[in-house]
Amino acid sequence: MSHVLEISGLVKTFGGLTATDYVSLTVDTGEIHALIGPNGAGKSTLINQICGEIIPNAGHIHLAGRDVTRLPPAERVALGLGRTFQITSLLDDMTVRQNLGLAIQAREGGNFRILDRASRRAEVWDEVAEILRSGTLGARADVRVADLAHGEKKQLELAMALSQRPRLLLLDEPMAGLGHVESQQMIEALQAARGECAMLLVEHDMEAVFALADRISVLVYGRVIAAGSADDIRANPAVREAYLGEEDA
Amino acid sequence: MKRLLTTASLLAAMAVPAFADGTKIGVITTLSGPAGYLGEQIRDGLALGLDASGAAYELVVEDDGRDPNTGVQVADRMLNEEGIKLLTGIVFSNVSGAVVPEALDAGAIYVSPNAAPSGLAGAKCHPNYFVVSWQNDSLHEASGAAAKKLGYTTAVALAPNYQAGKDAIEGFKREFGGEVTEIYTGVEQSDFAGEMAQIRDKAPQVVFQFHPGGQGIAFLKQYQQSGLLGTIPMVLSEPSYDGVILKAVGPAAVGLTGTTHWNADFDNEASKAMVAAWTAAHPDVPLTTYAQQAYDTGLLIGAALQKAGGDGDIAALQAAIKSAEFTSTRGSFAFGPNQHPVQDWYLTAIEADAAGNPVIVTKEKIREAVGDVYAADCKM
Amino acid sequence: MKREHLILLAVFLLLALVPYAAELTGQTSWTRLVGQALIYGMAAASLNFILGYGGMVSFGHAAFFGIGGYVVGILYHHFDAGTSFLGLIPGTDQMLITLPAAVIVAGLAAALVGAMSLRTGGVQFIMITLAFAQMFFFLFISLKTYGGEDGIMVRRTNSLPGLDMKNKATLYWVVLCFAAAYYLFLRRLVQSSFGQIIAGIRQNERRMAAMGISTYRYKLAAFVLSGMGAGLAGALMVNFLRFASPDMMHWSRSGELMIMVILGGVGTLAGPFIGAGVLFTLETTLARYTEHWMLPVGILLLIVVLTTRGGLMALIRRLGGKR
Amino acid sequence: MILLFEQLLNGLQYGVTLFLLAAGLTLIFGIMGVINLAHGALYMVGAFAASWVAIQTGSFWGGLLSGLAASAIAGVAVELGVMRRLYARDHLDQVLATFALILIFNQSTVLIFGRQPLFTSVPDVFSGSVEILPGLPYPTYRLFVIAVGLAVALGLYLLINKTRVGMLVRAGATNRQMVRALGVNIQGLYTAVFALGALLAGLAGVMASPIVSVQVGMGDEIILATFVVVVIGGVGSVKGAFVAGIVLGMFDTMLRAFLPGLLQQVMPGPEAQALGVGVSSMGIYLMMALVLLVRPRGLFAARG
Repeated sequence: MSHVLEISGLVKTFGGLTATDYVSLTVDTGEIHALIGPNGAGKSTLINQICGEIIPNAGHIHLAGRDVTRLPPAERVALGLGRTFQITSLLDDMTVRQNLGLAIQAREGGNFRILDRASRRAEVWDEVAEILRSGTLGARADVRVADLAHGEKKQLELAMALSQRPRLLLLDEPMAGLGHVESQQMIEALQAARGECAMLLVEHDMEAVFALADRISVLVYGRVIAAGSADDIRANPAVREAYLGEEDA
Repeated sequence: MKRLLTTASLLAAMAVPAFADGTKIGVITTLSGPAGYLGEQIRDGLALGLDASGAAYELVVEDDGRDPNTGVQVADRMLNEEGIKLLTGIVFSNVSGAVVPEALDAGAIYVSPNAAPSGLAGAKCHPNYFVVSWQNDSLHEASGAAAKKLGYTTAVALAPNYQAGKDAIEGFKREFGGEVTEIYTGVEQSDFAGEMAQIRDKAPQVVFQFHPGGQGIAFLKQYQQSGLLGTIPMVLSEPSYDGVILKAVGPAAVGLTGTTHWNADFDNEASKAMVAAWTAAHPDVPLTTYAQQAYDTGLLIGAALQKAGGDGDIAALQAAIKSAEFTSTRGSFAFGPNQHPVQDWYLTAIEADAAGNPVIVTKEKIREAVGDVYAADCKM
Repeated sequence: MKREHLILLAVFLLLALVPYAAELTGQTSWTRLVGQALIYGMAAASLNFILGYGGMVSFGHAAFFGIGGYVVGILYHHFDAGTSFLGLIPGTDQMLITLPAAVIVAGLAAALVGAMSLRTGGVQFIMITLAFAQMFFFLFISLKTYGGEDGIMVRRTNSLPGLDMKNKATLYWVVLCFAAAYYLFLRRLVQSSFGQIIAGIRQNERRMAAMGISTYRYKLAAFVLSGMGAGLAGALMVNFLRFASPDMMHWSRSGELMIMVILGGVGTLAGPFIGAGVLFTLETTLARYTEHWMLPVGILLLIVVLTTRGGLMALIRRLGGKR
Repeated sequence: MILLFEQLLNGLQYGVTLFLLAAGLTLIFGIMGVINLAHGALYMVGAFAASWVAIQTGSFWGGLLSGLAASAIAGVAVELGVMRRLYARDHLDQVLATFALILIFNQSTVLIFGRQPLFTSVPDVFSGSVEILPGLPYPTYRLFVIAVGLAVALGLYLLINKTRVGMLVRAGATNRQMVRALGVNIQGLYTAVFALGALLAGLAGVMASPIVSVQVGMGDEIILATFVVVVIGGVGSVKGAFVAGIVLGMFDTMLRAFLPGLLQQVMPGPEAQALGVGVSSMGIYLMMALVLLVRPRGLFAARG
């Protein structure tokens, strides 16, 4: 089994603060790898380095076998990297349909055409219609994103990320702010997408993590202190201490 | 004579009933922004000059905002809608560069009371284009001649870093002949402390500077504050020490040397009449050379209108203006081959009056009947 | 859609009739006024493409306007003098050559400015575009060969085969056709694949990057396209005025273009043209009645900002009852 | 050597003037998020009011007080009448509104004072010059301007770092929401900051009035350089405005003074002069472009 993502010896410091401290981890094809850890453990910093929004001080990131450590974000996407954001990040003034359309248009390319009509690109809109038919967003297709409920935005964001057909999907707290029912829907959606791509899941919701993850890595103060299956992690004393210590403080 | 003129204007008035209350003259000038006072001087001087000529006229005044676009827009309306055949008033070369061709192509006449870009003085001269003021270069040549005549051999020359500034220093150098250190200043610079330090460092025998309007005020104030005034003499061309600048600078200006084509103390009837008329009409506003040029323009236009009987016959009006049959406030005046002035230049000193305020006193004539270097290129 | 086409056609026909109407009423200067407003409208619309659709607030757009104009001026200067630019490129007065040349040169300048400026964003972008425009301004002010601050005269409007460009109405119609074509081009552009990506970048650049869009390249392309539009407008303006001067690229001109866009309606197709028309007409008409025209213009602008949201286009829409 | 020192002083004096203007602008920008193009108009108001009163009464100090009062009042009027309605709006609306204000201020000044530039002389105490180094007399008034500028810088430092209002101002520049959350009278704070900014701009205008020509539009010329200072210093940072103002003032003065001479070493005189001045006019813009390419948010960005 090959690694979709391979991180080795990654270091990132901000001033005196070490946010990422020699982190190494891998995500395999088809795998859901969860990354957990208390607040301030450096999870978002790590995600942003994988995406290319932050450039590490040392170490390497390989995506599908290629060294992408210093590539700009867009080129990583071209190599098969998709992501969702901790705080949903969509095109608020456009409708659900337009958001999906733009995502597929971005994937399809040909976007330096200045005299075509984006609204007539069949390859784009057929697929949008298909996504809307199959998902739960169909009824809300022509609503402005700004007017969507929080859970709907999360769903749309996932749909847009999946429509990119990524090899690896980075999910930055997809459950954040969701109610119980919505969380269940999100877990189902992610389960359904399991076959399509590998995922690196950053999440606080342990129920979701244990339901979804094949492997779990625990990040504390920028360091991976434990990695393994769900059961391994549950039993790991260092993890318990880190979490309990956090709760005491 | 006077009755004849009146009859002529009466005839003109009858010939063109639409203009029963006088020939319309379009005045496009800069009235807004920092340079607005220049346009004011020109507008008011022009009106007084026309009044003095006794011609029947009507001024149509509009602001160009120092913007060529606006200037052309105004010119178009005056020429094509209001049927105006005679334009004047522009202060700045960049506006006249756009407006003058517009007027000429419409078959109208333009008489400049101030701006005289070199581009229109040489090969591109035109029978319907007249300049009453002066060509830029001759202005500064006079200062060079003055500095030479006063026996100086080393000078520092300062001017803003645009074309007119470069022309100024070129003109000064042409007649001065001594050793000149050139310093160019910023186009919108208002603090010259750095230049003052450089002047002190160079310690020349004389300083020549060309900074019209607000820049000139700032320069002179700072020259005094830096203690250079009274240490190193300064020679100025007329735009750098007009009455408004002197009023603003106050006693700090006393002791400077200037060159000019006209001064308020000129001993001729026309000039005295103008000074009297101005003082009566605008007691609080100094009379500058801008107003004087406009006054002369008014006299010239007025005389020509009377001779040609209005603007019904443009060719006749053109010929009347070309003949320049008017009594200029500057004494001798004639048009050169490119219809720019051929005139005398004077050395003046700025002295203190009884109250300690600066007055410009004419000293001597330093150049006689000079035209400009571009006239040779004009084939009309 | 149908209704929009009808309105566009009607507006075009009305504008085409302006020279006749001007002749009939004796208000002949309206031809020039409307022509100049159309050209400013083009320049403002080109700015609006990056500002309104792309979210890039350029405060140096007049630089490209001026550069386009100077290309026409400089080519005419060499044509007139029988010399050549840098001893290499001969001058010309053929509009079919000068306009494309102006567009290309303005595009190159925009590529240069954009490549550097687009590394920043927000107010820093505003200031750095202004800085580059100021550099161009100071450059042209010190070019003695081309008139320095006095500017450069273009004694005759460029020629187009088969047309009498000396005729003011003809020149006006040529300008109108360019303005109409440019409007249609922009209308198409914002609906194109490229236009959609640009709109996406304005709303959420980070999201677009996460979808694999190299936002810098798209923004640069938009900046260049916009600069080319401004160059075209500048070239037309010099043909219309028969004069090019550094005033064209003064920072206040950039500000004026921005004001036209905001006044008309940011991110609308017709807004910049309406803004240009209204501002220009207001200035010239008020200037006929008072030397202090700046005061009423200022007060009117202030009222528009305070009472409308989204400029005159928003007002028109509200009156039209569309929203 | 003496020349160099004198030019440094000149640069310092230009620098503190820029600082006075930039300090208010950067605070207004940082705290209210408003791009105030009309800041230069407040500089003009200060200069005109001071000059006019000085001419009428013959007292520079009376002029100083009236200039400060007039600009502060104008600032408060602008805040209450216009800006308050625009905080929630787009930056572009603020640009249009403040542009309109420039037109209104300029033309009103013409209506009130006419088009003739005004003149005030240096107060008697500061007329003449002091020999600060052997062979280097320096105008006393300019030394006074430098002293005032530095004193204001110190005062602002104390105000911002040692007082409760200053704490709010600092907090506002970094995080607007937080100040709101603290339950502070935001409206009052905004008006106060705007008045302070206007006061500083007015002070700059008053200090400049005996040196430069007091005329309509004088504010429009200096506002560009002020924006450059704000951006180089980092939006919202008074410290940045101080450092950038001084550095820019020195840099500009040094370029103008010495670049043409340096160029003359390598090329013929007149061309060197023209090129030198051309480049020094562009100097501050070049510097801004360079700074922004290296630090896109300026030297001391207040916001993260």
